[in-house]
Amino acid sequence: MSELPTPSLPQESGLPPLDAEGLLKLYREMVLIRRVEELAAKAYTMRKILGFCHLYIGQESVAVGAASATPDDYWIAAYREHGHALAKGVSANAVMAELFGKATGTSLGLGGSMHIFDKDAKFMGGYGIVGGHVPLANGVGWAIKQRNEGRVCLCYFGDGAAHQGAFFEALCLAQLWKLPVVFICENNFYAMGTSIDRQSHLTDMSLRANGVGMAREQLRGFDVEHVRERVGAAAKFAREGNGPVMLEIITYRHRGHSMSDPAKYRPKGELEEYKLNSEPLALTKRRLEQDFGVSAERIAAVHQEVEAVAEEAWNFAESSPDPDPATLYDHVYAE
Amino acid sequence: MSELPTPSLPQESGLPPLDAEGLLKLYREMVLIRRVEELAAKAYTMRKILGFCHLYIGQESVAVGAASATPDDYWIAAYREHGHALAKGVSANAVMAELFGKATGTSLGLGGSMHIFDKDAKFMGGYGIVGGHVPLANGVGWAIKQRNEGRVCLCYFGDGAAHQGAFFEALCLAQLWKLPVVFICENNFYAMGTSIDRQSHLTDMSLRANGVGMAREQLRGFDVEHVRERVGAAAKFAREGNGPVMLEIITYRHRGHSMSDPAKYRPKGELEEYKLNSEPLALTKRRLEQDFGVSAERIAAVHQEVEAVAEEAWNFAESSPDPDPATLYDHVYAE
Amino acid sequence: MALIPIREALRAAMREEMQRDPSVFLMGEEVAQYDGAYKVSQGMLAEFGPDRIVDTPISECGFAGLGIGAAMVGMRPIIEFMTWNFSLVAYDQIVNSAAKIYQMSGGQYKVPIVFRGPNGAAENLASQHSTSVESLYAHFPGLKVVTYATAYDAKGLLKSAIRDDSPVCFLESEMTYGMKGEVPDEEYLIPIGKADIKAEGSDVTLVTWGKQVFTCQAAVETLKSQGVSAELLDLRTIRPLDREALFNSVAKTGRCVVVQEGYPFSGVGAEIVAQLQEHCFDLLDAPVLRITNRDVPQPYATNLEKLVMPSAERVVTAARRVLGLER
Amino acid sequence: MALIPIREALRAAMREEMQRDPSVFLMGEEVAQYDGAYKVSQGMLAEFGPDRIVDTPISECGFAGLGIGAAMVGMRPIIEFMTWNFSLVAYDQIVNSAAKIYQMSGGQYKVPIVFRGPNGAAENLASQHSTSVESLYAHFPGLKVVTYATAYDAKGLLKSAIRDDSPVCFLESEMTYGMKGEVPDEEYLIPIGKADIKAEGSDVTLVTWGKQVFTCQAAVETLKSQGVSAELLDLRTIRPLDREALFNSVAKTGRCVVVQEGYPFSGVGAEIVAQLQEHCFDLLDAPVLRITNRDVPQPYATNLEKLVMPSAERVVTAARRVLGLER
Ligand SMILES: Cc1ncc(C[n+]2csc(CCOP(=O)(O)OP(=O)(O)O)c2C)c(N)n1
Ligand SMILES: Cc1ncc(C[n+]2csc(CCOP(=O)(O)OP(=O)(O)O)c2C)c(N)n1
Ligand SMILES: [Mg+2]
Ligand SMILES: [Mg+2]
Repeated sequence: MSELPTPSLPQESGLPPLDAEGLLKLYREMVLIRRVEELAAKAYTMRKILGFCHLYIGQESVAVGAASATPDDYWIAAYREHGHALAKGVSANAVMAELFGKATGTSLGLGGSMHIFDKDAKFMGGYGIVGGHVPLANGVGWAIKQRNEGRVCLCYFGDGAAHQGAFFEALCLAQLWKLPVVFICENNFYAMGTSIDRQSHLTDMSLRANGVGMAREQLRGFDVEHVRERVGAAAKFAREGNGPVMLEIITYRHRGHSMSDPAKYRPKGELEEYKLNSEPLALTKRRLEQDFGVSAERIAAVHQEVEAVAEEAWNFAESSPDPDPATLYDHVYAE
Repeated sequence: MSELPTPSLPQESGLPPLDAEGLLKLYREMVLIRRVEELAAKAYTMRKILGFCHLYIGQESVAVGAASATPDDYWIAAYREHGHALAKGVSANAVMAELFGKATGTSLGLGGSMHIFDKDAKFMGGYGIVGGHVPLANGVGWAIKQRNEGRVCLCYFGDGAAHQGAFFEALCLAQLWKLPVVFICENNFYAMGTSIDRQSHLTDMSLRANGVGMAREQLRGFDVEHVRERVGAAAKFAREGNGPVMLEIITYRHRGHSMSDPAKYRPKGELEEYKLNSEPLALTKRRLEQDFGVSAERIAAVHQEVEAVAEEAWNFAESSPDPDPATLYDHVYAE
Repeated sequence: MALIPIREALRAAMREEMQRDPSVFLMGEEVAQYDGAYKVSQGMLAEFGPDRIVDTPISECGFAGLGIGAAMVGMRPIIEFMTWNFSLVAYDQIVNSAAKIYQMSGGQYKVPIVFRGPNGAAENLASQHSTSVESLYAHFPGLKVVTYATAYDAKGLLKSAIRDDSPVCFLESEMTYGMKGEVPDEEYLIPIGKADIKAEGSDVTLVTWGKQVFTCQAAVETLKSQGVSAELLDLRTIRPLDREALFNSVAKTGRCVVVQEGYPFSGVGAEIVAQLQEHCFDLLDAPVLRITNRDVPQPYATNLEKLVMPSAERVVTAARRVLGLER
Repeated sequence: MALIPIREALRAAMREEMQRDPSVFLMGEEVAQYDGAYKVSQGMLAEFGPDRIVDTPISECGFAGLGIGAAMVGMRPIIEFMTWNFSLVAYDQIVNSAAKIYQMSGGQYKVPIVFRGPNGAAENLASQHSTSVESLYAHFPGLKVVTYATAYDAKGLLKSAIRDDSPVCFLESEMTYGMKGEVPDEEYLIPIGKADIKAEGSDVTLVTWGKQVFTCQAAVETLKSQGVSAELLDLRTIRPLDREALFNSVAKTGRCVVVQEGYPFSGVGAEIVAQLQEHCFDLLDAPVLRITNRDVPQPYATNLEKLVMPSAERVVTAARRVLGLER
């Protein structure tokens, strides 16, 4: 009955460092998420998008950094998942069309903002019950292990979700069976209007891992290269059969919880401070310019190209047909 | 976002040490539990007791030691709770009658072995869904705190239960709100046929507390005085407003999981080893005789008195009436 | 009489009961500092303080269970689920503990608790956020299930629920929190277990509850314009069912449509039809029809969602069918 | 043909499917080293090894969810609940994830999973261990709910469930695991969604499923001795319901008793009555009666438990009532 030593993550991911082109590509992806979501916010106010719509703005570096470390791995996420889907390579057209509730959407207009799925991209959703999808990640890990796929499953959730029983049971099982799953708690300091210190005695959610003996790490998530490196290290650890990892990635959402939340619960100046010093796009832009000598024109060109993609997504969504009422019963049971 | 130091328990409970009479009283209670359950086992084979019947034999020192440290506190337990009920002062007659399904039982014959309740004894049940009762303990703690009762709630469950989401959520809330709850995991090494190392990566369930920053301790539970002392210390800590405590008390069940389990999964010699070296009744008897100079006659007299109580319980149960069918609908809704 | 939105009627009920009885407290996600996800508890933190208006982490199973334990020792918790969809992670606590403790303790421990929050679909929230849970709870003896359509009923019923010594599942609706209704200035209670005739009629009975009362009110108007006199029976309490009111109305009209939000299969609508056909068999001139959600998970797209939900048109058609005016 | 107990028929189904398809695996509490709490999986660990016959901790929510995730990426998990009572802590996983993923992913992700285990009351297990869950799952479009009475049906249906591309809740019974029945030596499947006439008759239809088939068989015998010819329709599948078989039988007899274990309110019995009265209104000569558990949490004491459960006597009385032979 003695305490087992908690395994620790490798110092290095083994991923080759990014060159200017590599980082520029990640920058482009972050800008794409930003712009698609800004358009989504606009469409929401125009009632082209309805229901809940949870924006990822401010957190882009997390999904984009992680995606560049796990291009062929499985991902599963909660309802704030537009960014994850786009980072994982889901087409902006299909994402926007889903938000618009169109037949051309990723989920044929059946799922909406919270339920984006793309099998080809190994993007497994998009779930609305807080914590409810976390156990599913173990199933993917189980299949990977049985089939010797050499992949991992990344499972994203929020700080709030780290209070759900489903999350805990998933940690226990993953550690017992050494499943290749990387649990990523994106701690953006709030679960709706409840700040992390009001929900939790401990405020570093990666410490949950201590209750089950899992490898863990807390990291700041504003620097996309750093996220890439540490998620890469976690994925390497899990991929090599050492078992699961619990990461907490510190991040910040610039918008309210959903489109209907004015986010008045923030202390004065908090948002401004994050926008000033921890804005992922600005940080990467500065790095590109200052450390890699990328020209302002190059960067402007990226913005321009992304703008076209985002606008094309809007147009695609707008001009796509509604789902055909005749299909109402088509996706209840698989044949 | 720095890790808070985990609080630690007081070195001493502050309870006065037991004298010979005090320890003899605890011995009597352990013997009573033992004999009542041995009779229950016999009644089960005679089909006077039906359904599930989970015996506590071998674990008596845990409930009895704890009871002597928390006489006026609330207790809540799982389905292996005959011993807890008796230790908490529930009458053997009413316990046995409940097992026999009689109208004079603690729960009027409606609950049976798994659902023994006694409001006067502050014994709050008796629950059948593994882990399901753990959140309830926080409610008791909440009420204690709001009403400044100066009490604590002791919540018992098994090693298996420490894998349930309900348990985890309860730990989180108790620690967040510093509720006066002592969570007691009785680790008897098995959840049905599954040994602790096959259910869990960590095998000390008190380590779960590390995931939420709760005070914790693991202790061996075969020595009733030691249990009294450490549960006393935990109760003192919680009572004084320092928040909840998670204890793991190592113990061992001599019988199968329930009456229908032959317990073939034990390694050869394991049970015999525990019976030889970690048998709570034998340990206390030796201590009484060797350290307190209690005579063999005194001890025999205890056994004799207990025998009469246990037999009276059987007779009481046997001669009591079945529940009246006219009462079938009486306890569905409270008026 | 004041004309107030339903959210204020609910709040008034909680405030009055909390002023009256110090053992009542409100607990749930965002109920305190955020004033409630749907502002039902606005201002209550300021009035009652953080010991009685309690924000929780996202631990429905944990805080539902906490409420149950507190109720057992004499508190009277009101547990808010942000929506009832999220109660399903706490399902075992409600159906296996709250519902059964009074019985399995042989009547020793009462569980006077109210679980409340919005139920059913709002709009475009897709499949995981649109469940109507009434049948999932009303199935269990030991639980009461109460709902309302108007501000008046909301207040009077919630007060009764808080005073009830048994666990009550109290079902609200996001869609109608802002709807205004007259509420008396004096205190009043509405007994649990009593249905209410929201419109008298003689040709056909429409049985419903919750926000579908409004769907049916629209249908009553349309039917009236077509010369059909429909009676609208608002059950208000799902369990215990007011069988007397139900049977009396159907005895009068001989025809009935049950309008139920949510999935049809083993829904509350099915129970009502089963009871009607057993107890009013000879009084029924036509089969009782059910209008429910179409039998699919809720789709996100508006056009499909509209198709799925009960509508006044569907109710009118069903009423005309049971009257033999249409097939 | 071999005469084997139901637990062996179930085991044979799982073994054959596991031999046939390497993506099938069995996971649950005590299924491997202990050979299953009720010995259904006896010997399977030795045959298939610990990667395919997997013991779990007591984490129903965790391993039900694991199964769902594995099914999404092409495995075919069989998740055993030691009993269905314990599935209620995993309820959200089943009704909000398993049931809805195929739809909410726009048909991209199938969830070919079987959840199985004993359902309903055994004996003297009291209120928390005696729940019949069929209506709680059949309520949800996206789930199939299958059960059986005989060894033959058990095997054929479980094989179909394992091959089904949708999530199936497969309901067994502790009480009948030891009951023997004839099972063909050759492989066979029984389609999901097809009821079976277990006894032909002309005066009254008894509709039931699961172990209540045996209660009804006893009732059929008693009725026969009283000159009443009862037809016994075993639904086998609760969802999708075999409405054709149901309506045909009632069309023939004009009278019906539905026998359902578990609580009455919004039970599957209610759904069947509702469908019958809608679709067979003119064919029914008497109201359809339901025989269910009495509407109370299951009591422990034997005399009360007997009073609560459906019995052949109660079924006979109900049949005689619908036939006008008794009131
Ligand atoms: C079980 C459950 N409870 C409550 C909700 C309502 N809800 C949706 S999101 C949310 C906050 C979640 O916060 P967090 O996990 O930190 O994620 P974030 O929104 O910050 O990304 C809540 C309470 C829900 N969807 N599911
Ligand atoms: C949620 C749930 N799952 C499964 C069961 C079946 N079951 C009853 S007791 C038990 C083992 C519990 O072991 P543990 O918690 O260690 O307690 P012990 O029996 O050793 O006292 C199991 C699996 C149950 N009652 N509830
Ligand atoms: Mg958050
Ligand atoms: Mg144990």
